[in-house]
Amino acid sequence: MQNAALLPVAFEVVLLVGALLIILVAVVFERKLRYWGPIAGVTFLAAAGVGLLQWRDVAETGGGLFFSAQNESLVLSPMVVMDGFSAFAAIVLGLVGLVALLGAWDLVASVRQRSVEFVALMLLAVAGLHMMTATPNLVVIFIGLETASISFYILAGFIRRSKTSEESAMKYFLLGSLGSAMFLYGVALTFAATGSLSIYGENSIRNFFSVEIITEPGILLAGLALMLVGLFFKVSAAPFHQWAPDVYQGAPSGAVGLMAAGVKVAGFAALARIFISGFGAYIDTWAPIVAVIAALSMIVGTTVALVQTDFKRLLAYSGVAHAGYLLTTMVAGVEGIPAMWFYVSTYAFMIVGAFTVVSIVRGPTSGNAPIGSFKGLAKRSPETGWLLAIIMLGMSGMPFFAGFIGKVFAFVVAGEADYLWLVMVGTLTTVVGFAFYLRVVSTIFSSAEDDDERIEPSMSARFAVVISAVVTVVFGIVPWPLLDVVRDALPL
Amino acid sequence: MIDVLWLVIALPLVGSTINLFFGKRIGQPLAGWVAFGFVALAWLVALPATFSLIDGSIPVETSYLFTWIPVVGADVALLWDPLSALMTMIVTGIGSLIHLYSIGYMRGDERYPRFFSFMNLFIASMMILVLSANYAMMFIGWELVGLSSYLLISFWFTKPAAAAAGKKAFIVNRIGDWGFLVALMIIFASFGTFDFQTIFASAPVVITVGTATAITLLLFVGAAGKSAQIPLYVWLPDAMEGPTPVSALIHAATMVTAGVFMIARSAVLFEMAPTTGAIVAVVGTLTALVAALIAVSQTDIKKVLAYSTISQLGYMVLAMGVGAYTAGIFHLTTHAFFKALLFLGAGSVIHAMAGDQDMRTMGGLRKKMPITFITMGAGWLALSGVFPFSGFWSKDEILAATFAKGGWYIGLWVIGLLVALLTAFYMTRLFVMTFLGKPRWEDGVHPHESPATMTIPLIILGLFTVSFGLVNTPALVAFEHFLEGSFQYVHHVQGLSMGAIIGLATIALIVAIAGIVWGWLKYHRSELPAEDGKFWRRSRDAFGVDEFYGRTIVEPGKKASEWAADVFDVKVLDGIAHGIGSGTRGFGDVLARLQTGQVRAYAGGVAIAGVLLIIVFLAVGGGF
Amino acid sequence: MPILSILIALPLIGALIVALVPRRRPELVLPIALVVSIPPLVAASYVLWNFAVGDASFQFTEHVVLVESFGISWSLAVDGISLFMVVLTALLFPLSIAASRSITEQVKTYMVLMLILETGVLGVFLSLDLFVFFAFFEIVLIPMYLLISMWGSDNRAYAALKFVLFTAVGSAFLLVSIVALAVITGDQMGTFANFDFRNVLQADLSTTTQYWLFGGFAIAFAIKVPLFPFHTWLPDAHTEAPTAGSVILAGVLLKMGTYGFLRFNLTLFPEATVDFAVPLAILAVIGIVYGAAVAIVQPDIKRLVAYSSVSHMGFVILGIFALTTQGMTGSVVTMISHGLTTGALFLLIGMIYERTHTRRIADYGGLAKIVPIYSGFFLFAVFASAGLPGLSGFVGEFTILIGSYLTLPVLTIIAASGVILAAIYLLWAYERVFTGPVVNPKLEGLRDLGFREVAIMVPLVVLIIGLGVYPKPVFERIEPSVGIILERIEATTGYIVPERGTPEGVVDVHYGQVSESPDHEEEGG
Amino acid sequence: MTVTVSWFLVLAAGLFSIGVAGVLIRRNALVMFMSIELMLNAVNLTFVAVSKELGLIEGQVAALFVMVVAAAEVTIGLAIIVSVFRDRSSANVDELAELKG
Repeated sequence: MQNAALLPVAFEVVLLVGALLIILVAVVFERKLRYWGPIAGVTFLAAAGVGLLQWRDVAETGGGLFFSAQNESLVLSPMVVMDGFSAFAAIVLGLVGLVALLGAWDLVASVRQRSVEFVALMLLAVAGLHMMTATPNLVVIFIGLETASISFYILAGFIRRSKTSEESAMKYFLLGSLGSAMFLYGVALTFAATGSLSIYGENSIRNFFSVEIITEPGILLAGLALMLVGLFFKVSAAPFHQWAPDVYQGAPSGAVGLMAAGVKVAGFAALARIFISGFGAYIDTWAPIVAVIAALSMIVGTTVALVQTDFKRLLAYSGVAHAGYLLTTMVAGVEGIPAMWFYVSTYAFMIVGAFTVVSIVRGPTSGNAPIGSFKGLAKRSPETGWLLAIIMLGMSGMPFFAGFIGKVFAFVVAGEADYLWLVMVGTLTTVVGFAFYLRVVSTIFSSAEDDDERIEPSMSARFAVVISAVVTVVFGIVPWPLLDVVRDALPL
Repeated sequence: MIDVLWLVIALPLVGSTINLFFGKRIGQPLAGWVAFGFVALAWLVALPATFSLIDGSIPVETSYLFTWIPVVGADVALLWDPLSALMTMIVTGIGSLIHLYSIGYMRGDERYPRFFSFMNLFIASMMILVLSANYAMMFIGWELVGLSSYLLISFWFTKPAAAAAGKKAFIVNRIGDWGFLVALMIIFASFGTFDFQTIFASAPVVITVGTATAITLLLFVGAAGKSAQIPLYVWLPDAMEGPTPVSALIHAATMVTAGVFMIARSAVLFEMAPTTGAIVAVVGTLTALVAALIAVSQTDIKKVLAYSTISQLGYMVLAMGVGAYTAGIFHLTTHAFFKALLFLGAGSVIHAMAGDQDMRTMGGLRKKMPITFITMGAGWLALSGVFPFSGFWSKDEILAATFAKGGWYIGLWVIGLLVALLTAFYMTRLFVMTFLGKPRWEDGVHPHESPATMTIPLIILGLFTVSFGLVNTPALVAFEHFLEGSFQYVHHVQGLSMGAIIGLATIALIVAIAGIVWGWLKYHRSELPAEDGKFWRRSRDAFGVDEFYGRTIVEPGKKASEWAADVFDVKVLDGIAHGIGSGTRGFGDVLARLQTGQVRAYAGGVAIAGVLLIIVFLAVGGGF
Repeated sequence: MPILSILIALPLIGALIVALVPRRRPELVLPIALVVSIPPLVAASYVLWNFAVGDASFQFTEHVVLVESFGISWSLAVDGISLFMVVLTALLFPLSIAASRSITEQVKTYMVLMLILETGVLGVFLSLDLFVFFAFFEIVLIPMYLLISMWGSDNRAYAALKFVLFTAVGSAFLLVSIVALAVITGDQMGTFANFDFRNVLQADLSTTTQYWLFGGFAIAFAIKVPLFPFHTWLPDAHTEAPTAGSVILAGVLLKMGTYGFLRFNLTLFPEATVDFAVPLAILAVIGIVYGAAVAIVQPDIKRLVAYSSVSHMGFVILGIFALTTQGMTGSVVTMISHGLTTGALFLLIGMIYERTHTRRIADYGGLAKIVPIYSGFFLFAVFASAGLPGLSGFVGEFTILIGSYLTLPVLTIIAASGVILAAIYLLWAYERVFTGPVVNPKLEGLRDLGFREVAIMVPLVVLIIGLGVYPKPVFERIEPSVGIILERIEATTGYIVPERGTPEGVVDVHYGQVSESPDHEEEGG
Repeated sequence: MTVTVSWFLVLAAGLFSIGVAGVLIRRNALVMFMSIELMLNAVNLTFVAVSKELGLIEGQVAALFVMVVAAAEVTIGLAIIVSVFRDRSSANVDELAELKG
C-alpha cells in the first residue's frame, strides 16, 4: 500500500490541474480561444498518457489499493484502486475526451467567451468519470458520478436562449438527480446491510460475505436493486432510458458526444466494478435480472430507433440498445469484462464520431437533427458522408467493423454463461438495427435537392470523425491487439 | 469400321456450326450445298458400316467415346446394331435428299444459312438419339431433336402462329420427356446403369414385371410425346407452320418416329410388361383412327399429311404394342420414304402455288408439274396400301400381327382396317383435289414444275416408295432377318401360316381399293362436293381437342399461376414478412408514444421500474 | 505461397487501386476495374489447375491462429465443393464489371463496392473458421445493399432493405447457432470457445443440440438460397438491382446458401440432417414447382428469371437432401450451371435494358428480327436454363433427379415436372419478347450486340457448352468431397447411402464387345 | 420502547418515498428539486444512523460528502431553473415537453 504514490490518482490530478490552469489562464490573460483549447487537448493527452503509465505499472506490480487511513482514531477503507481495469478506463477516457474535445471544437468556438468554462467542464467531467472506475468506495463512485453529471447538466444547457438546450438541461438535471439519489440510497442501504462501503480491502463487502451471515437480506437486496436502478439510469438502459433521447436531442450537438460516450464507459465500468467485483459471488441472483433489462434495452432501443425521424434521437435510442448489448456481457461475470471493455471502448469512439458529424451537418449548437438533413451528405461532403457511413455500419454490427467484434464477443461470453436466449434477442434486434442504420446510410448516399450546397467540416471536427472511423475500421479488421489488451483490463 | 461412327454425328454438327457462323459469307445457295455435303458425307461414312452389318462381317458392338456423367454412369458411347444402322441410313439418306431439296426450296429466304444450320443440327441430334448406346445419351438426342424441331418450326418466327407452334411442340414434347425422365430414374435405381446391353441382358432377372410396367409406361409417355400419340399429338399439326422440308424430314420421316424407335429399342422391357403392350396397342390404334378421321376433312394439304403422319405413327405404335417390332420398324422405314416424298411433293406444289396450301384452290396441277404428279402418285398409292407399293407390305404386316394376337386384338385389327379405308379415302381426296380435275387457282398464280434440286429427291424417294416394300415380303424376309440382331433378347411369337397371311393381305388390299374408289367417286368430279354436316365440321376442327386442352389445362393452370403470383406470393408470403416489419415498427411507435416528453412521466417510469426491480430482487434473492 | 489469402486480398487491392483513380478521369474507372478483376481469376485458375483430383480432403490449407482463447483462426482451404464456387465467382465478377458500362453516376464507388463484394464472396467460400465465415457471409450484404439502393431502379430502397433484412434475420439465427457451437466446442476442448471448423467437427453434439443448431444454420441458408417460403425477397432484389448486381446475386450469392448447407449443416449435424432431410426436400420440391408456376405469369422479365432461380435452387436443395452421391454432386454442378446460365440471362437482360429501359415483357415483341445476334444468345441462355441436354443445366439437374429418386422417389417425380414448367415460362417469355411482328415502334433500329457485349457472353456460352458436353473433370473433383460428407453421415447415423453400382443379377455386358479399351472404371471413381 | 436503528431506517425510507412522490406529483421544477434534496437527506439519515449503530466513521464521512454534492447540485440546479424561468416565465415542468417521441 504505497499511500504516498501519486500515480493512482494522477489521472484525476492531471485533469484537475488542466482545468484549473485553463481558468487561471483565462483570468490572467484575455479570454481568447487559442490558449485553452490546446491546453485542454494536451491535458487529455497527458491524462491518457497517465493511463498508459498506470497500465504499465499495473502490469509490473499488479496494482493495488491506495489512500486508506488506518490509525486508531480513523479507520477508512481505501479510496483509490489502481488495476488493469482503472488503467484501461483511464486510457479510453483520456482518448475519448480528446476526440470529444476535437468534435466539440466548433462549439467551443461558437460560444466564444464562455468557452473557458466549457473546456474546463469537459476536463472535470472526464475526471469524474474516471473516478467512478478507479475507486473501491461506493460513495466515491457517487462523487465521481455527480462530478460528471453536474458538468454534463451544464454542458447540456450551455446554449443560452435555446429552448431545446434549456429543456434538455432541465430534464437531464431533474431526472439525473433522481437517478443519482436512487443510486446513493442503494449505497446507503448496502452500507446498512454490510457495514462497508468498500469493495476491496480488509473491511470490504467482499470480505463481509465470507465472514458474516446477513441478517437482513432485504435491505441488501433493496440496496442492490437501487444501485442498479441508478446505474441503469445513467447508462440509459430500458426502462430507465427515457431521459436520454430528449436530452441528446436538445443538447448542443457538439457537446453530446462526450455525454453519451463518457457515461457509457464509466457507467459500465462502475456496474462491473460493483456487481461483478463486489457482488460477483451472487451473480446468480442479479444476472437474470440484468439479462431481462438487457433484453428490454435491446428491444426497446432498436424498435423505437426504427421509427425515429431525428438523427440525434435515433442515436440516443440506439444507445439504449447498445446498453443492452453491453449488459449482455455482464451476465457472464468476470469473463464478460473484456467483452464489455472491447464493446464500450469502440462504441465510445463511434458515438463521439457520430455526434461530431451531427455537429458538422447541423451546426455545433444545434438541437434537432432531422434525418432528412443528412440527405446527399456523400455528395455535399464526401469524406464526412463516407465516414458517417462507416460509423453507422460499425454501430450496426456489420463484420469488419468494430461493432461486429464487440457484439460477437458479447454474444460468446453470454453464450458461455448459458444465456443463449439473450444472444437470440441480441442477434434479432441487431437485424432491426440494420434497418435504421442502413436507412441512415442510404440517406447519406441518396441525392438531395441541395446537392451543391457543400459542407466544409472544420479541421478539428474532421479529425474527430476520422479518428472515430479509423477506430471503427481498424478494430473491426484487426481486433486482436485490443482483444489482448482488454483481457488484462480486469478489476482486482 | 465403327471407330469412325462418331463422324456421323460430328459431320452434320460441323456443318451446322459452319453455317451458323459463316453462312452469311458463304451465301446462297452455296450454304445449302455445304449443309447437304456434310449430311451426305455422314451417310457415306455410315454406308460401309451398314453393309458390313448386313453381310455379318462385323458384330453388334458398342463404341465408347468418353465418360459423360461419371456419377450416374452415363457415357457417350455409340451402339452399332441393325436398328441403329437402319435409322442412320434413313436419317442421313432421306436427310441428304431433303437437304438437296431445300437448296432450291428455301432459295431467297433471308435466313437461308440459318435454316441449313438448324437442319444440320437436327441431323446431328437425331444421330445422337439413334446411335446412343445408353438411355442417358438417347435422352440427349431426344431433347436435342426437340430443340431443332422448335427452331425449325418457328423458323419464320415473325409469324406469331409459327412461333407459337414451335413453343407448343417443345412444351408438349417436354410433357412426354417428363415420362422418359422418370423412367430413366427408375432404370438407374433398378440397374445402376443406363447401358442398353447391360439392361437388356439382365432385365428379366433384375426387375419385376411391375417395375418393367412402370418403366415401359413412362417410356411410352415419352414416346407418345415425340411420336404424337393420344393425348400428346396436338403439337404435330401445328408444327406444319415450319417450312415444308422440315415437315418432311422432322415431322414425317424421322423425328416423330423416334418414339417408335425408342420402344423398339426397349423391346426387351416392353416384352416383360404385357399390360403396357396392351395399352400401347390401344393408344396406337385410337390415335390412328382419330387422326384419320380428322385427316379426311382437312383442306390444308400439309395438315392432311400431318394427320396422316399421326395416323401412320399410330400404326407403328400399334405394332410395338403387339410386339411386332420388325413390322413396326418396317412400316417406319417405308413410311419415311413415302411420307417424305408426299411432303416434298406437297412442298413442290406449295412452291408452285406461291405459298398457297389450300387444296380447294388447287386442282389440275397434273399437267403443270408432271414429275411431282407422278412421284406423289406413287406416294399416294403407297400410303393407301396398294399392292405392290411399299406401304402395302408394311401396313399389312402390322395388321396381320395384330390379328395374330387374337382375342380382343381382333377388335384393334378391325379398327386398323377401318383406318386403312379412311387412309385410302383421304389420300385419294388429296390427290384428286390437288392434281386432277379442273384448275381452281386464282389469277396471277402460275404453277410450274420445281427445279431439279427439288425433283431429283422426289424421284429417288419415289423409286424407294415403289420398291422398298419388296425387301420384306412374306416370301423374302431379308429385312426382318437383318433386324434380328437388334432384338436378340426378344422372344418371338409364333407367326401365322402363309395362307392366313395372304388372306389378311387380300382383305387389306380390298379395303384400300375400296377407299380409293370411294374417294375417287366423291371427289373426281367437276364441282368439289360440299363437306358439311356435323361430322365434317367437328372433324375440320380436329374435334376441338386444342380448345378442350385450353379449357381444362392451360387456362386453369394459368389461373393457378396467377393466383400464386398475385395473391399467395404477394399477399400471403410477403404479407407475413411485411406484417412482421410493420409489427416491429408499430411496437416502436407505441413505445415512442410513451415518450411523452413529460419529465414527471419519465420520473414515474423510473420510480415504477425501480420499485419493480426491488420487488423482483426481494423475490429472487431469497437465497442470500 | 498462401494462394487463397492472396485470392481473397486481390479484389480488395483492386478496390484500393480503383479508389485511387483521379476524380477527373471517370472514364478510366471501368477499364481499370476490369483489369484489376482479372488477377483474382488468374489466381482462381491457378487453384483450379493445381487442385489434386480425387483428393477429398481440404487443399491449399492455410491456418493462422488469430485469437487463441476464442479459437478464432484465419483458416482457409478449398475442396471440390468450394473450388468451383470460387472459380465461378472469380469469373462472373470481371464479366459483370465489363457489363456495367451503363453505370454513369459514381462509377468509382460502384466499382469499389463490386470488388469489395468479390472479396466478401470469396471469403465465404474459402474460410473454414466459423467466425470468419460468418463475417464474410454478413459483410456481403453491405456492398450488395448499396449496389441495389444506389444504382437500382425505381423501387430500389424497398428492395435493398428487404434483401438485407431477410438475409439478416437468417444471419441472426446463424450467429446464435455459431456462438452456441463454438461455446460447446470450446467447453469440450477445455478452452473458452472454438470457431475452427475442424475442431467444431470433432465436437460431440447430442441429437437435441444438433436439431437446434441445424435449425439455426438452416434458416439462414434457406433464406439465402432462397428456399420456399423464404424467397419473396429475391424477385424484388433481382428486379431492382443493376445488371451486375443481379448477375452476382443470382450467380454467386444464392450459392452461399446451398454451399452453407453442404459445408455446415450436413457436415456438422449428420443426425439432424438425416431427420430433417425430408421436410427440407419437400420445401425444395414445392419451391421447384411453385417458383416455376409463378414465373410463368410474371410480367417483368427480371422477375421471371428471379422466380426461375427459386425453381432451380429448389433442385439444388432437393439434390443435397436426397443424401445420395449423385444428388449431391448434381447439386454442386447445378450451382455452377445456374451461376452461368442465370448470369448469362441477367447480363442479356441488362444489355437490352440499357437500350430500351424497360423490363416489361409486354413492351417487347419481334426482337429477333431487329437484333438477331442478341436473340441468338438469349435463346441459347433460355435453353441452357431450361435444362437442354448438352448444356450445363441439364447435366446438373439430371444427376440430381437420378440421384434423388434413389431415396425420395415421389418427391423427385414431382420435381421432374419442373422441367416442363421451365420450358413453359422460358419459351413463352421468349415467344412474347422475340417473335412475332414488331409492335412497339421504339424497338425499331435497336443496336445489336457490339463486340464488347459479345465478348462478355462468349466465355459463358463456351463454359455452358463445355460443362454440358464434358462435365467429367468437374464431377471427378466434386465427387470425393461430397463423398466424405456422406461418409460422415453414414458413420454417425444409421443412414445408409444407396450406392451406385450393379444391383444383384445385373449382367454387366457393359462394353462387352468394346472397340476401344475404355478406362471407364478409373473414371467412375 | 427503545429506539433502534431500524426506526431510523424506516424513517429514512419514508422520507425517501416522500421525496420520490414529490418528484412525481409536483409540477414546479423548484419543488421537484426540493423533493430530490429530501431524498438525499433521507440517504444521509441512513448513513448516519447506520454509522452510529455499527460504530463506523465511514457513514458519517459519506454524509458529509453527500451534503457537499447536494450543495453543488443546488447551485447548478437553481441556475438551470432560473434560466428556464427567464425564458418561459414559468417553472412548470409539464410545459417542457417539446422534445419527445
